[in-house]
Amino acid sequence: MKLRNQVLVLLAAAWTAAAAFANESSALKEPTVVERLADIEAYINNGARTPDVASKVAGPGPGHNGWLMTSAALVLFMTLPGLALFYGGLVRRKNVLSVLAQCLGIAGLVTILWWAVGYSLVFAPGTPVLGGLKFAFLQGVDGSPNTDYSAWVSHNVFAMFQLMFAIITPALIIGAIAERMKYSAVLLFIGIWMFVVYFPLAHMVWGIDGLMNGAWNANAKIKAIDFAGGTVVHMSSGWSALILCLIVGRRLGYGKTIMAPHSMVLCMVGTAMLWFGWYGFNAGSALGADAVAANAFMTTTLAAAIASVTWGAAEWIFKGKPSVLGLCSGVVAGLVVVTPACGFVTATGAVIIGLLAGFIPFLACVKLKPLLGYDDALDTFGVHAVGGTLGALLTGFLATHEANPNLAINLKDVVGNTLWLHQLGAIGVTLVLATVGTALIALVVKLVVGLRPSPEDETVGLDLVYHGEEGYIFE
Amino acid sequence: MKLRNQVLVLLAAAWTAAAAFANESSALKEPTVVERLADIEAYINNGARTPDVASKVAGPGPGHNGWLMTSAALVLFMTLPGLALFYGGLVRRKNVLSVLAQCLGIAGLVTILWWAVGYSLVFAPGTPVLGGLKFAFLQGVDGSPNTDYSAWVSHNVFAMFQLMFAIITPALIIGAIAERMKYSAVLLFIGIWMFVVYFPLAHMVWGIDGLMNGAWNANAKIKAIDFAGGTVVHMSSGWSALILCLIVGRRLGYGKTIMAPHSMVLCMVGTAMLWFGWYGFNAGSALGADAVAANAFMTTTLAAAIASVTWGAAEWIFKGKPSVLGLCSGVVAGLVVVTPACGFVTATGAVIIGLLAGFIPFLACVKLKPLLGYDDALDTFGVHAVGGTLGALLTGFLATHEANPNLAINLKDVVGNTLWLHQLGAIGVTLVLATVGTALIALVVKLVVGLRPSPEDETVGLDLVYHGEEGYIFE
Amino acid sequence: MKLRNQVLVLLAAAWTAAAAFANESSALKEPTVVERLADIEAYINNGARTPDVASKVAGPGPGHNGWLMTSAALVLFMTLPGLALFYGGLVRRKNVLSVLAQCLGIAGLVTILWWAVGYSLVFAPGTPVLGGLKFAFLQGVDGSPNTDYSAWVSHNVFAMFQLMFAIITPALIIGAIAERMKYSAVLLFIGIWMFVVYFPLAHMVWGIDGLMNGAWNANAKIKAIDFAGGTVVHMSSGWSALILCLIVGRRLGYGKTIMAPHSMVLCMVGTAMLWFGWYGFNAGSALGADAVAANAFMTTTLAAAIASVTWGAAEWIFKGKPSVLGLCSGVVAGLVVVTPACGFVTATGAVIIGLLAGFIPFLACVKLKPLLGYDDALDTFGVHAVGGTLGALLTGFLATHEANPNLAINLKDVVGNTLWLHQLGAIGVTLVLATVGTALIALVVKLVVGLRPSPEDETVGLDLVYHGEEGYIFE
Amino acid sequence: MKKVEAIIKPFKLEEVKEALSELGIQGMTITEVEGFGRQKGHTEIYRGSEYTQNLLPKIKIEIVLPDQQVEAVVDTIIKSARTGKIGDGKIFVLPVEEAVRIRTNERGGQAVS
Amino acid sequence: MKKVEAIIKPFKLEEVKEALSELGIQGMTITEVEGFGRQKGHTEIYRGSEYTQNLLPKIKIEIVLPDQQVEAVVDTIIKSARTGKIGDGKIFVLPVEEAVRIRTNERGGQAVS
Amino acid sequence: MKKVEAIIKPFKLEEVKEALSELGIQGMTITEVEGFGRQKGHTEIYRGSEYTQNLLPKIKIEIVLPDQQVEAVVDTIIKSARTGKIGDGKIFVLPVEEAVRIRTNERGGQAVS
Ligand SMILES: Nc1ncnc2c1ncn2[C@@H]1O[C@H](COP(=O)(O)OP(=O)(O)O)[C@@H](O)[C@H]1O
Ligand SMILES: Nc1ncnc2c1ncn2[C@@H]1O[C@H](COP(=O)(O)OP(=O)(O)O)[C@@H](O)[C@H]1O
Ligand SMILES: Nc1ncnc2c1ncn2[C@@H]1O[C@H](COP(=O)(O)OP(=O)(O)O)[C@@H](O)[C@H]1O
Repeated sequence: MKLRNQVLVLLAAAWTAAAAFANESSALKEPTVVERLADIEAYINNGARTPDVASKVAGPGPGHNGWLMTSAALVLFMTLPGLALFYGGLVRRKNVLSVLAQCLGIAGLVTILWWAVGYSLVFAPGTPVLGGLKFAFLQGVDGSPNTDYSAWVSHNVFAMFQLMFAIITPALIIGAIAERMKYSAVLLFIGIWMFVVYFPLAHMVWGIDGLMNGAWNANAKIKAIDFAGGTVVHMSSGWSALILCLIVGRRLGYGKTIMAPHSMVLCMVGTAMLWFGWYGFNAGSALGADAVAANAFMTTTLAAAIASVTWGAAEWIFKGKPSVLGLCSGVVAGLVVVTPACGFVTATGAVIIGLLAGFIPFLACVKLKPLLGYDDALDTFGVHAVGGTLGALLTGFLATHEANPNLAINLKDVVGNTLWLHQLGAIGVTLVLATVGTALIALVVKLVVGLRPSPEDETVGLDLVYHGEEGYIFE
Repeated sequence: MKLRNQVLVLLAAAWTAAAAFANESSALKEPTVVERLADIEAYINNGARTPDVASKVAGPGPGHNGWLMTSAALVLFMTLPGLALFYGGLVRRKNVLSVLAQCLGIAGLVTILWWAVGYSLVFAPGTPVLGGLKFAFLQGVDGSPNTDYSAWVSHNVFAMFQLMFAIITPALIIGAIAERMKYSAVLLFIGIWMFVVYFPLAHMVWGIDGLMNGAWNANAKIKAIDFAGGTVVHMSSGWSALILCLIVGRRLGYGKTIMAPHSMVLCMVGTAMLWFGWYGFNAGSALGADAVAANAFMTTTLAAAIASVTWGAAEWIFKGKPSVLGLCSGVVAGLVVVTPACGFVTATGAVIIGLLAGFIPFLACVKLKPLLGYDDALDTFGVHAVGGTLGALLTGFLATHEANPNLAINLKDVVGNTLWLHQLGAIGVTLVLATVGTALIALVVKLVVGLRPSPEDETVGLDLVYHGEEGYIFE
Repeated sequence: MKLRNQVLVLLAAAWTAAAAFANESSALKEPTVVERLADIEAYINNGARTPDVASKVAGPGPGHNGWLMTSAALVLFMTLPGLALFYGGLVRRKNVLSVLAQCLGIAGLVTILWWAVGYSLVFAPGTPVLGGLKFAFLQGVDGSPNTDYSAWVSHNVFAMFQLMFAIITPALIIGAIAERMKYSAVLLFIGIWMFVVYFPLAHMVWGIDGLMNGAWNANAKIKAIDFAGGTVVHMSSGWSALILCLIVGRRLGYGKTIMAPHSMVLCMVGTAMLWFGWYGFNAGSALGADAVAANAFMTTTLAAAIASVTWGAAEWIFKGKPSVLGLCSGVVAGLVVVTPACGFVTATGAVIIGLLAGFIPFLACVKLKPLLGYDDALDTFGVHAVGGTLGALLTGFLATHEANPNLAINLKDVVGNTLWLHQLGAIGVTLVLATVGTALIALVVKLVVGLRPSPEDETVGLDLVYHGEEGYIFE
Repeated sequence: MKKVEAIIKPFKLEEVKEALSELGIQGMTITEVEGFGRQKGHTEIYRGSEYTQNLLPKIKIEIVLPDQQVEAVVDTIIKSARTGKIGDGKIFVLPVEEAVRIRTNERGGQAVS
Repeated sequence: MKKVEAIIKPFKLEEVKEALSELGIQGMTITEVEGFGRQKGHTEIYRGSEYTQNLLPKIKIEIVLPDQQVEAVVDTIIKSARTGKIGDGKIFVLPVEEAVRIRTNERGGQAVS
Repeated sequence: MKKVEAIIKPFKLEEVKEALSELGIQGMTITEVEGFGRQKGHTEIYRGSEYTQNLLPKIKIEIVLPDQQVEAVVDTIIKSARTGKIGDGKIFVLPVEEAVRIRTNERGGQAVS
């Protein structure tokens, strides 16, 4: 319940004053009519605020703020329940709850880390590789925009939107080690991994003074771009997943007993929720409901659908039947590959991405994995590492000013030219950080709490052993 | 990641320039302060832009654009996973994946068609019965609004919003032939059906120069109105479903063996998702977050809830028990019938619609179907054809300027007068196009790939036969 | 389909005129440029409209309106399917549909009551304890804002948003009496309960002239605050649930036979949907996409996640294992406790709330219930009554102007001072109204239709007995 | 008394039940089982992983009846359950020493008639 | 040795199990089955389609035991499973020639005690 | 002919099946059952409520075979199903009077070979 006519004029003034104060300009001048107009127009354009005046609209802009709240909720929905169901459906019945518990536990754990220092380490100004502690405990992170990132979206909404990315990224990893890792080990691993891999990487790519933030940091050494997280989210989780599943080892009975998905229905529901939520992930990453968001919305749709058809067609051709898991895998692969590119490419670019996204990860999951014999249980590596790397590279070739005029600011000379080399640089940094970091953390965790359940516990199933519950009681 | 203060003033200018260019007026004059104000007010009102000036807000308006992105995502959610679960829950366990695969496959296939020519054939200017190819491959469909349809929503978002309608419409058809049609035949049928039935019909009803676009085409021969798809979506799919299920024939064992829904839980979840997503479908069809959308939001809610109670009550009275399937069927029927009317009728109109929507489709499903003996497996005809036709007709009687001032533009003399005759005209055209088109396509598909699995395959279930997977593995 | 350039200038004028008329000022003066600017700025600030002029933007503001439509849909999603799955997963297989039918039936029934008189009894001006009948049958509830509650949101969208609260509140009650109450008795009980408990209480707390509306009614006797429903939603339902489950009695075989949840998977999915939808519930209660909403979005996230970790940790410490049900219960408890506070407290306040929310309801469910022996089947009392009461009290201590400048309007002297005493007053009124009301209604319903099924029916399960259906047919 | 145990294909259950009813059989007990035999199972592929299911869903029917009815029942089952394809199943006959109807305490033939 | 097979109503299982435990029975095997008999099943209606389920959920209990315990076990089951209404179920007694405890290789009576 | 009924731990099924195949057994029928015995079940806690599941999931294998194969089959099952821990299960041998292959009408030993 919020509004009454008579008093809110006062409040608007209060916000203005507060914001003015926040801007640390103690004596801003009153804006003229034209400046007031320009300010409002900036809101509609999701553009820069009129400088040096006491803005009459100092708070967030409702259209952009509303869209980012919607987007943040959508990205949470991707993990809970989206990813939980996508992964949960793919494991055996006896381990379904362990997947849900891991997703829930990661959501809780990462939120606490984010509140304490995580947000600050990523988005506060600092060094090129890590942010400072200015925003620790979310101090100063309130309803006014942080114009380093967005002129019209509340700082706290931005912080929550980014939190949702910090939740889903480690949650992706658990697909690789599903059905065979201790609950305590999973949480401990992720807790350390956030500090070693995620916070630095996210700062490097998205932090205002980040090493690889080509789009917004004019001084970035590596002029790479990553619209919604090809390196930060998918490569980091996917490559970590590979190393972790190698260290943890294969599931008992791998290759001998049937380990088919216990519920393709849940898996498909999760896929659909991921697609739905991904609009928040990709179009939300425009940080406003503007034309860049609109473009991301379109490219996301095209890539997902086309990759789904491509994967299904590949199965039909090579295996004789298009499976629901294939169609679902294609959707997810398309979304993964288009993630770094979605705000930078045209519809035509998205179609190319969709085609490759449906085929290259298909090969990784269906040919490479059996060939090499690692037990990447739910194909986190095949989809997210391969897809994320592919996406980062394709962004280098397909990004264009036409799709996003912002590319003309700091990257005029790079885009359409040597951008792909910078992308390769970012790929390299990400790959090294994720794999080396994961290997070290996994060894530490192994020493401290151990990684795997006993064979008997693994046979009984993690649900009963670690959570004392069963997924379904049908009799 | 998108915004930095210093540079975006430039960008806003760039957009303006781009848009000016797009408007093909090479030398627009700078707007005065009052014109700038009027432009912004137009955004808030979702009204027409100030003509003949170089608008300072040439891009989309964030409030409307954000709502349409949300709506587009919601409409996708209706099919994936909404409809997939609603239908999937109603079939037998052995066929649940076939339904999911059909929904996924249709989403992929239709997206490709839409990208290539579908969007253009519906929404590009052309003849009264089919659009041109101006927007083929989504060329020119970018972040600026297409003012033929909406002044403040990005053209590409509009195109994606409409894509979601093009996806769910054919997906509705599969309810009638569930559990007994080849996967290849389904995809081939739908692929042709889009060209023969959907694209022309959608252009006639919604295209700017469409034959039956009474609301916006002053030259429309048939001055009919259809806010969110009573004819285009529900009648077209529902009548096609009837013909197709007659041609395909009944399921093996129909009337003898038990064909009860394998999971009423999934069915109810799907229903709830449909309801949720339908707010994007109906209120989104206002193409902005304005008062017309607000009205559609209210009428949609009232009709769905009242039809649910009505159907449940009818069951309680005539069958002794209100079932969950009955309550769910009522929700869907209410939503179907209010679809063409939602933006044109008042709360009172919505209540009347809810009552009739709960009762007439109830009779169609519960009395008519057993009487005539066709195997409309999941009642696509009973709910969507009967409901869509009812809705189109009721719109003729209940539409009023009071609910939507836009009706005063081209339809001043018709609304509240002879509108229902025009509605009958649109019903006739739709019915003929859908039934004749479907019959022809079905025969072609029968010749080319055949329609049905072998009896043995049908007995085993489509999941294993066409997709090589099982819905659930519980042991 | 909505827009054409040439004509909408006319329409904007029409809306202006209509709104002017609605404002009952027959001759408003034309606004000056500065007044027009101020009006637009008020929209962005979600502030008060420029008084006494014929506003050029008399309708709703798209950013706020879009967000409230999104929020209303999200709150519906909380009940259907969110709560239905959360509760449905926790009962035994044979009663799952009865829960779904109760949620669906309540949604339908309450919508009808709301349309007829409910909305009016809550939100029309009246006496301090009950509203008048001005808005009966939603008359006059159209697309223009009702400035008593919000300057920029359509009145009908506000009415639908509030309807969703009126639906979920009674639906919460059924958790306590799950698996053992007649369907007719549930509906009859809820029907009366809305009049006796919900409508008066909601008016007292949120009605513009309500007895306990401390934030907006300067004349409120009890200067309490309740941002999104700690008293109205959670305390009212939770305390009613306790009384009702005492009167209905325990389930047959309680304490002897296994009554474990039949699907923890559904329960977790429901939890995640509740969390997702709760953003509409809490941030939507700002009635606009402004900085207050942004703050509520952040506090909601923090409280939910931290309570989940706390509950899980408590289980790990006291029971040896963190369960999925524990993690889910923590999420819901966190959301419940932060509900009254979310728009009034800072991030630090939310963290405190999260910690207490994870621990106090844990004790209520895990220690108190077995101690006292009542059969609150799904812990409605333990989570919603205990949590809601805790939240209302904590709001008294933690609310601060810093988080919400609106608290400075009518509550300057109270907040940070004696607010907690007013909160205690509101707690007392709510508790008495809910418990006494429920006891009386339950006795009436017992006399009229009886409360419980026969032992045989209860043994067979409510799904078959009252709905003639089974939840799952897997063979 | 004997117990006739028949393992049949699931989709034949309805037909067998009907045929037995016509014969006057008023009681039987049915179990979902999985059969391992000559009939080949289906193959499922999930991305790279291939599983051949060699256990096939079957239905077990158990009927306890007086000795003289055994032959007719066996013949009826054979007729109604046969498709002629591999996997049609088996019928076994086992001796039963006593039968009791719980409701009435009736014993022997009376219990199962 | 004998095998006692009892078909009972599912909600009686707990009671029967308890009664048998009191009698000293330490092992049994339980199967969910479906029964066809005189007891009428329920009817389900899904929109226009009506299904009468004539297979009712039942529980089969199997206990292998030495001959001398048979009578007591049968009596106990009858008492604890009876409701007096149609569908209470049946008890069958079959001969068993050998029993083995897998863990210890014990045979005969020892295997099942 | 005899029927060998073995109750084993579910995760041993694959091993037992393989061992029997090697022995030349070409047919068997498998049922999911629940066992009650000395083996203790797990405890589940849902908020305040604690449930100890004393029924444990087991697998029942049924094989009908000529008398002379009984011993080998029983031995094979014992070897492949044994873990040495409580709950390994039991094997029972029952007499069978007749066996029929539905598809071919073959009787006796031929029906089950
Ligand atoms: N020796 C056996 N003991 C018990 N059940 C058997 C035996 N042999 C076959 N069965 C059952 O009969 C079913 C059919 O047997 P199969 O060899 O596939 O075909 P057919 O009956 O046509 O020879 C098997 O799936 C299994 O359930
Ligand atoms: N001849 C039979 N052989 C095997 N099982 C039987 C037989 N007759 C009845 N049953 C089982 O006993 C159950 C109860 O039988 P029913 O005729 O319904 O009631 P009652 O046992 O009271 O006579 C049936 O559902 C079925 O499972
Ligand atoms: N007397 C019996 N009759 C039938 N089944 C039995 C009997 N005793 C045990 N069983 C079955 O054997 C399983 C294992 O028995 P249990 O006493 O737990 O261990 P063990 O076989 O090692 O002695 C039980 O779960 C039950 O299914």
